[in-house]
Amino acid sequence: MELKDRVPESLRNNVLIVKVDELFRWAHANSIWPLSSGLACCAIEMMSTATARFDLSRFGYEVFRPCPRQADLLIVAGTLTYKMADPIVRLYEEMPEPKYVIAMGSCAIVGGPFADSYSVVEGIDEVLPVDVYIPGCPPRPEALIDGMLKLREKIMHPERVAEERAKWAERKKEREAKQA
Amino acid sequence: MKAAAPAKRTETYLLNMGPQHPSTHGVLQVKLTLDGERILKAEPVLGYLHRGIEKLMESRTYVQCLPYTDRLDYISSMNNNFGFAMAVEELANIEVPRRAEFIRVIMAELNRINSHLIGIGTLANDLGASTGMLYCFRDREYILDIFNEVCGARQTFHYIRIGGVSGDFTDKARSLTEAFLERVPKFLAEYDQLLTGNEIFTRRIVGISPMTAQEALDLNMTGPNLRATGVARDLRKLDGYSVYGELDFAIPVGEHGDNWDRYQVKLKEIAESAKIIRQCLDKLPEGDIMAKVPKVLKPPKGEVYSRSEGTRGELGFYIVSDGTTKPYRVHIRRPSFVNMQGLDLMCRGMLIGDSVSAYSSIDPIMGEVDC
Amino acid sequence: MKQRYLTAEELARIKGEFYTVSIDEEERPPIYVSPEEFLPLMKMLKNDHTLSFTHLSCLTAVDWKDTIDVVYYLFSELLGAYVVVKVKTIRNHPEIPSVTSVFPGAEFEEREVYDLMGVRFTGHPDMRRILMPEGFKGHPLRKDFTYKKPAPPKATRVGEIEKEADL
Amino acid sequence: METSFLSGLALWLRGEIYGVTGIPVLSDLALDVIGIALLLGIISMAAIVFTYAERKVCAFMQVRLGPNRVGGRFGLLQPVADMLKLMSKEDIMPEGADKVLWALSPALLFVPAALVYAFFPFDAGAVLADVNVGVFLLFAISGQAVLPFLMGGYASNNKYSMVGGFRVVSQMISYEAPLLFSLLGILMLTGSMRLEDIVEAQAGGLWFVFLQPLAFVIFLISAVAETNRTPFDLVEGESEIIAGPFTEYSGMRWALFFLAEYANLLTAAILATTFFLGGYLGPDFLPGFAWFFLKAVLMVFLIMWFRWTFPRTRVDQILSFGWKAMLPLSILNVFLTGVVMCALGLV
Repeated sequence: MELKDRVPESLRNNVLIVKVDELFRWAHANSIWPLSSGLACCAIEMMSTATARFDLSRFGYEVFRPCPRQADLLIVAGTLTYKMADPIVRLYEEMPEPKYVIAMGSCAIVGGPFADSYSVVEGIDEVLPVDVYIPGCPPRPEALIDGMLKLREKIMHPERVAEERAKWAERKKEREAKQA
Repeated sequence: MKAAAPAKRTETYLLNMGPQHPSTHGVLQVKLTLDGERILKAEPVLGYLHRGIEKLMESRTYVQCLPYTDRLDYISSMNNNFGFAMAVEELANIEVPRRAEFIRVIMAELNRINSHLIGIGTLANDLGASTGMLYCFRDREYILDIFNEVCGARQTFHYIRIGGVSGDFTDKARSLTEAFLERVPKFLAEYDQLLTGNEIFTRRIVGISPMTAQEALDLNMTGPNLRATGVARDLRKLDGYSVYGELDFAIPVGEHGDNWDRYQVKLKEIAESAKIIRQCLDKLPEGDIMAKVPKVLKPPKGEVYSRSEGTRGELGFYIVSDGTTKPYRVHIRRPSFVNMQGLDLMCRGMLIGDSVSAYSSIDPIMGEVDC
Repeated sequence: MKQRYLTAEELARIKGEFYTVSIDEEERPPIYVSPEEFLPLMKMLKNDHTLSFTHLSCLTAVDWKDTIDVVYYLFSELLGAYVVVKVKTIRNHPEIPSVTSVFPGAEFEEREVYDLMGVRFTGHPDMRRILMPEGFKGHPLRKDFTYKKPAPPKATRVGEIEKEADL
Repeated sequence: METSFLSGLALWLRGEIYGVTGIPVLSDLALDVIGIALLLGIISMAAIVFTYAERKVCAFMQVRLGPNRVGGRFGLLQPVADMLKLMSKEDIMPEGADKVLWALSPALLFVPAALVYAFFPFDAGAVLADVNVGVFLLFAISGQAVLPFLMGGYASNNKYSMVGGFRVVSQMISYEAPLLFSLLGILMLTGSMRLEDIVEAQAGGLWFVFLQPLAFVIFLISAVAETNRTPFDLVEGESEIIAGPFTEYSGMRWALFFLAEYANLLTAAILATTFFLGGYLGPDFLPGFAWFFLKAVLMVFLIMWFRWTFPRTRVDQILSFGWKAMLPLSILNVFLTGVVMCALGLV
């Protein structure tokens, strides 16, 4: 929820309000505190990302909070099973807005090599709204850093996401027109 | 130190740790019954990472099964690959070239160091010394460099294949390994300074969660957890599989089976593994790295149980073959899973603060526990 | 590497003591035993001074479509050898005595076999599912197991525009 | 009283305001308001600077780089971003919480943490509340900090918070005693409870850290325990009880706890400076308040160093250490001080 959406219509494009929104967007983008929750293999790479060689702290994202109430980002690092789906939804709902989700690794994206198993959820986007997908099995720490920077860009420039979406929709229409 | 029963009647309560808790190493859930801060009962609740690997393997060919073993105990993938490959080779009567055997042992031992470093690091982190963990992870990166050189991956290697290894142990890998071996005594000395010599650290783990040898044997525990109680059972020595029979190394054992001993056993095993790698580098013969394995692997009908010393204990693969390209049934004896039975015994009578050191000294990897 | 299994003489001795035992002649000879004599056999294997199979290496079950075999691999450091014990159970109502009174460390593995294969162990202190959630229907490792994945729970994002559904 | 830069500035300001308004009470009041604003500024600045410093020190200890992207090469704007973000986070109140106590807790924690700053002599004559029982009042006020923790822990309706609340009470009460006893020796030596007198008594380079080394060690350990930092951070022992009493707090409420924590950290450093390191005294090439802050920052660095080196102690260890080692030692220190003073004929 941005300030812009709360003020009366006439003030929406006021320069001050737009600037305040931008400031807070900048703050959100540069201070993403992840929840220290790992599910499986990718969690080890997530831990590696915070350590000396890769040093996530350069971007200010190294504050891994143990408690969802103080976290901004849920990195789903690993395979999500049906048994774990309820706890993870609860964790997500315990986080205060604005909150973001990164699907790290192929298991979190589509279920990975375990997709046809009886107990694995095929992709966490069936459960949570995902902001950034990071492919890999497991993704290298550099990939996680890149993913978090992508998230930063997404927070700072929501209009770019909208543009991108519009382009995708256009392409989809073209594709459908061609097929027809 | 177990306190006498309190004279006043107090009410017990249930504290639920996990499945998301910073010190439960993934998705372990432990239900603690507490009297104040003292633990009366600890009940592990498993299955949050149960992916049904055993069932999945039934619908994959033997070669396709191998990558799943990577994801079992995801911080000692090499050892898992090794165990599964040995089982299939025994089933299909494949003779592995000598050079490949040595490379396998080098990789398995490097991975053992890697895994123990994470074990020590998480123990330090759970006790509040996050710097200790960062140091362990820093040194771990040098091992990953070697793995990266031989197979290109950092974690799920799929390097040890059925019949050999997938890539040669190059000169660059050799020089990296030698450089790493030179680092080993240095970083061990550093941990001694930072952790072992630290009074607070020592007091937090000496005498905590003790376990007698008989208790550990009764619970079927294996690996460093068993050796910490003073039982020198190591399958590398006992079975002497692969080329371990030709190598000279000691089995470090503890005395009291407490967290301190488990920590010390891990530290000493790092040094022993370094010794093994050094010998393997010296003895490494020239030759093939892959045996002649048929493109379509069809082992004869029958069953096999093959075990090896994983980083956490006896890692066994039980495979039933019906003569087709796919295994009829695969069962994996996961050391972490069996060791988890000791958790209740280890936590009983301890404080909440000790329970986390019990978790990390038992060193479970949930991917392996839940399978 | 090849492991040693019990030799013919040693097996013959066991067969002499338990009349329901039958032994297949294989490379790794399994001892088939009836559920009634199963516990005495395990006790004897563990406590006999010349055998001393004190380590329960592997406990699992195999679904052979008509029966379910429960498989035990015991290891003796004294002999440096394995013994394989198998118990056949009826597939519709598989039930055998629990081995936890002899090997307390079998508790979790028996629970796992119950969970995934549906074999009940009588006398087990805590016979519940261990890996699958409570209330799960069926036993996944059985060969005829079919399962339709349920819809997982879904969290919704409040306060932000929902993503366009068509992307 | 000798004048210093700060007290001179205050005098000049008072004169100016008196010149404009002509009422003496008003000028005093205005000066107090300015002083309070300054102190609050110092506290919030301390929180911002120390979060940054902590991350940099931590990175330095852990062979990393630390924040270096947000706001220039040194990541100077990182804490600003954190602050703004925490301000704009959603405020969640747990359903089963005791609402009044829950909401009061962070505010009540911040009040004593900020109040004690009124007694600190930042420079000669630069004290907001110059009372002759300064030490007594200071500890009376800071002793209140126990309650909000317990309130927060109880009101959150969360077992982790509750355990954290219990821990904080037992820990802070246990270490209050050795903390005070360790200072008794100094009070005996100076014969005054006014903080500025204590500083002045250390003139000539004979700081109390040299006269009372045992007391200094006891004070430092107790102060670290009072501020709930590693190795005594059982209260929010991350790997054990998540975040202790703060587990259910989010956004700005949690930030207030954070602010109080860093205010307490600075308090501990300032107290050590005042009592043991000669406060604002130092060679003339720097003004008094500069010396004061320099010493305080050094103490803060020392405490941060502890944090990133030591593991956490256990709850029974910390209590038995407090009662069985710290307290007897601090009483012994008082006794020894008395004996020596008698022998030297100072009484």
